[in-house]
Amino acid sequence: MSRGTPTPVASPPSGRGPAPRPGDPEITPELVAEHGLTPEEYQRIVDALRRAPTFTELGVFSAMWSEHCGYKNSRPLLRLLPTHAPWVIQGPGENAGVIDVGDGWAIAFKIESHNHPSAVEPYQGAATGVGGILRDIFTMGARPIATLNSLRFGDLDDARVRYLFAGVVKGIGDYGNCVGIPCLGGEVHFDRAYRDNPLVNAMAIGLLRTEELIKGEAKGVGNALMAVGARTGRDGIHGATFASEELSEETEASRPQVQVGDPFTEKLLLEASLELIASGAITGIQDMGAAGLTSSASEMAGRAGNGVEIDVARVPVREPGMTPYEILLSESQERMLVVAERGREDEVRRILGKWELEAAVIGRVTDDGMFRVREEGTVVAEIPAVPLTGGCPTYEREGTESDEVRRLRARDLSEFAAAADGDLSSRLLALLDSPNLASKRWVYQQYDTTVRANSMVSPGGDAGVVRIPGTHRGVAATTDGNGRYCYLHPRRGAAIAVAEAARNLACVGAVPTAVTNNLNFGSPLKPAVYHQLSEAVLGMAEACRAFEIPVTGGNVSLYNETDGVAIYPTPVIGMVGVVEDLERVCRHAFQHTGDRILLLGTNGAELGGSEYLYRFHDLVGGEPPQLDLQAERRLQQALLAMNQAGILRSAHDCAEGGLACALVEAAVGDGASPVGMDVTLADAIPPVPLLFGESQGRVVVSCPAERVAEVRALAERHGIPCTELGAVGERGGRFRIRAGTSGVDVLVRDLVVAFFGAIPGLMDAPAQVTST
Amino acid sequence: MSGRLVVVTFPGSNCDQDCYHAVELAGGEPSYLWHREHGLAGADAVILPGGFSYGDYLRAGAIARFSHAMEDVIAFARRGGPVLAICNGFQIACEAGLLPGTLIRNRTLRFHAFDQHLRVENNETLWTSSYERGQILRMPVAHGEGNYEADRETLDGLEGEGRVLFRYVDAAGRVTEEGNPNGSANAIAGIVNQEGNVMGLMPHPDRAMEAALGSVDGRGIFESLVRHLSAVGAR
Amino acid sequence: MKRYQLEIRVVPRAGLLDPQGKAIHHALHALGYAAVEGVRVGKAIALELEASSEDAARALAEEMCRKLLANPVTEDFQIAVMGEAAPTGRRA
Amino acid sequence: MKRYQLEIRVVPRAGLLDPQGKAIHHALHALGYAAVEGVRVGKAIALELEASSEDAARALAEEMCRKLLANPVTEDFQIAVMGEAAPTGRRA
Ligand SMILES: Nc1ncnc2c1ncn2[C@@H]1O[C@H](COP(=O)(O)OP(=O)(O)O)[C@@H](O)[C@H]1O
Ligand SMILES: [Mg+2]
Repeated sequence: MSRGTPTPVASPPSGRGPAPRPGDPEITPELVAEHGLTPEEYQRIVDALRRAPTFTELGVFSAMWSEHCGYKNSRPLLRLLPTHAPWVIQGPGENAGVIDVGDGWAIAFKIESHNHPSAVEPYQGAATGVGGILRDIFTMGARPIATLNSLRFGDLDDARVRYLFAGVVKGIGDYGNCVGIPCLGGEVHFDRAYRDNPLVNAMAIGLLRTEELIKGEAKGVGNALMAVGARTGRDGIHGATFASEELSEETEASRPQVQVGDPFTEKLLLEASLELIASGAITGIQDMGAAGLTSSASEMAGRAGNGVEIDVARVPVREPGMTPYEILLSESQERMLVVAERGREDEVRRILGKWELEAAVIGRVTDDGMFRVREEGTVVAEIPAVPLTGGCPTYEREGTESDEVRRLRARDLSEFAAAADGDLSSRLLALLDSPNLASKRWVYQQYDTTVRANSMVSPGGDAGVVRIPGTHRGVAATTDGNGRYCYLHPRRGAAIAVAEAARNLACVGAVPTAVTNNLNFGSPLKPAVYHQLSEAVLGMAEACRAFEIPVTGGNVSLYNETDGVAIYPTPVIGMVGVVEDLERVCRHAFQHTGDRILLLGTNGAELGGSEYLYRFHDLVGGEPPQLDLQAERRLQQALLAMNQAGILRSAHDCAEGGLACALVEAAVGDGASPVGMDVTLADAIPPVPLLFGESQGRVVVSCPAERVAEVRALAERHGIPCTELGAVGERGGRFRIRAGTSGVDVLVRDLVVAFFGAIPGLMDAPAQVTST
Repeated sequence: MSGRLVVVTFPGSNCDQDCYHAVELAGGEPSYLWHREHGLAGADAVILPGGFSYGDYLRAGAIARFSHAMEDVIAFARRGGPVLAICNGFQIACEAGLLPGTLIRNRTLRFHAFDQHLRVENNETLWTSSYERGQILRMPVAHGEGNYEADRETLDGLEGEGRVLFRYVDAAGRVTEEGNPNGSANAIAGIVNQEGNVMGLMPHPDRAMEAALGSVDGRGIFESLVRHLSAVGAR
Repeated sequence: MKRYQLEIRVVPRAGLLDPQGKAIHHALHALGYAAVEGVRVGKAIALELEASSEDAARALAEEMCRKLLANPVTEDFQIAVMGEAAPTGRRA
Repeated sequence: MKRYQLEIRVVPRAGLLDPQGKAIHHALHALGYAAVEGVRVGKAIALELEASSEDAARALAEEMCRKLLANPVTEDFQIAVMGEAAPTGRRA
């Protein structure tokens, strides 16, 4: 992209700007580069200001025009996503998306990444990630009712990885537990591709009455800007830019960028904010998140088409001697910016005071469209809000697929398919011992999943379900994504993530309703990575269109690289669904001995991208599973119809680990009362791909014998193949799969030990203790 | 008339609504008391709910005990008023000296949240009258500092006087290592004070009130209390 | 009145269970520090306060420990006055 | 080899928010200790170890802090050797 070097900027082209502040460094090409701005971008700033920026202004621009705030490389792509539907109340662009869920209720939901902070300090990085996403929710006027999270780490045989994994999980748990929001679900995957660059994506869902919606707008000229909540310290200065840089040995040493979370203050801020919004004393509210005061103030002004004037000297600070640059860019947590109706500032103070929090008037809404910052008398920054928030240059780049990926995808897998070497039972047990397929109970038992006493389905099944008090309705949610599929075929991989999420929701009896997404990728400056990014967005768009599910928001995390090596392209789908009748909620575990077990969908001979290949052949290769979007749609509808008819006793999606692992999960349930099973597979497919291949569009259901005909009929009506596989066995009985001449035959207890024991076995060694 | 049960809300309480709802389900009359306020006049019983009062900073419950509301609660308890202290409430009650012993970090140093089995050790109290002795209950635990510790004499006293009301057990109802979620001495999950009017327990009966949520085993505690209050013809 | 800098240690009573100390003890052994024993983990609280004299400062701190900082049932405390504090007290 | 008794303080880096210190600071003010400032809370770790000399003991402890006891990203540590330990090392 970059041509030429910036003209040395001694004298501003025109106009008098703020005088340089004593002690501020001089603006040099090096300083500009350190702020992550290209010479062209710098020139744009000069053009927008019609003069050279001051140091403070440069910091403000560099934060707002960072990848994180400015979506430089992704905005043109994101325009491809479908965002409209009759039930969408608030699409992309606000703190969170909002959809109508009936009976006058709406939910606000969003997913957010904290990958880089978590790589540097797993506990605080993950904790503050949860804090940020919760604030995005309650600043919409919604009370958080659930969190989810999507995590990626390296392989657990690595001590550093175990440290990151333990720290992240504890950080997420300690923060969410203290605020008192139940965790409904999530996912964790382990692959060496994430060794030094873990992914930590946190999602939150909030409930509000449709009329309670409030936005992050600085409305009403003359209204007061108030900083509420925690004081401003030197935390994470330039975190927003930091989050858009690739990790290097250097950032490993960048200590001051760590932000410390205070979930107690967050809880007070949550209650105070909802009380504030209910009081009507404020017209707008926004989290001081990435790029802190700068982004919240300028974005609120931009949205309302107004200006703002702030006096940094009036911002409550934690440490003496902070510069305007530091105050404007600090990312101290648990802070909000609210716009109070002129004359009602004391009411705001009173409400915050009740919750033992501070509120200080730091400025006013103006009509001149300027983002103006004073330090007492003197102006230190004066920037037109529109170019600052909307003027960030965007780039459409050339993507090309890497030859290596093409080669890997073309890899012939027949040798592995054939190698059914004798004992499939021990293969299955060894596979369940893989952290990717083993139960994630070690993780979600550190999260409070039942606080608020509304959790109908807690983690462990296909999707979590939380009820809407006083109604028969519920909200279901899941997060899904498979970086290996996306690496081998970004477009299909992303579409599969959408399909799996929708399948997970349909399994519990929820109508898939809306999507938030997190795009975790490497550096878009690399054609191979840009190809992954653009293809993944296209795949997500195709699937969402096919299912008529709008995307109401999301987050982009680029430059997930270590020493030049990118992570797998990892789009994570957070999907919410509506349960019309809580009585009908369906779980994944077999319920009754003698129930019939049926498969909806078709088995394939697809080993590509499977955990089986990674585990036993150390290979990520082959064609990832094929995906038929129309068949997926019909499958979802068939499941919902069966759910309506109340004929299913269980339903469980086939995902990583294939049909065999889906059957195991249904048989072991939560481990308390595992049941045996006897199943026969007649397909003319070699046992290995038949049992462990990860073909899409398959769901294992169980029903009473007398209901089989109805299940078949409904499947047929929706054009979904339906095969009776066998029957649910005795409590603690044998788990049998007959596949041609070979098969699996083990005691279900042995499956329980492998499935629930794998991760604890790796994590509970004494040397794990971290200092948090 | 039914009992007027006051749920005290501290900064950081997050089970106050759950307790309020549980009281309604048990046929009591719930109301809230904000920690800064006085006002237990007319209260028949008090509930100290779960959560993270003051973030559990310093020690769980250490800071909350100094609130105005707690001054009243302590006086109320000394007058013999029933106080139900759940989870963080239990920790506060210990810090306030309403109950003996203390709750330290779980043996694993990890927060634990799952369904836990309990055994009713004594059903001849106002808190447990609607259970059978030896009955096995299942209800959620969700805590990082639920490891009950006290010196020998205290433990012997509790055991000798039948003041251990609930014990952690495995699914089969036996006291085992695996059945003890946090390492509590004698697998203690819930106790009462000498006079029997203050009960503390770590598990969450307030989350085990509805079949739809997986268990109704917590109802007994709230129902026993409400029954007791109407029996003594609530003041 | 002078400002004093104090360092307070609040530690679990000897004999009382100390899960953190135990875990760290295990971890250190696992890391090969075989000769480490008697690991106890408590809190290190640093604060500044105003008092007329060092003794007064210590007395004040002792009162705070009794009232709030230490649990009388399970914890012991030690107070060290580190001398006078720098004029500007950092906010907590 | 001799046994040494060490006291290690692990404290949050200056400049980093210390939520616990903040909460205790508020609580002490609420209890009427108005003159208390700059409350910071860390860990106080006591342990015994074997070493050839006091300096060797200190060096060993430093290594442990780097490896395990302190979080290099958020915490600093100080080590005090309290002299030789009583013959029988208390078990953790
Ligand atoms: N990080 C996590 N936090 C909470 N729950 C999790 C997490 N990881 C996995 N789970 C839960 O474990 C179960 C299995 O996860 P997963 O294998 O991804 O299910 P599926 O393949 O059906 O999407 C799900 O119920 C999920 O919610
Ligand atoms: Mg999944």
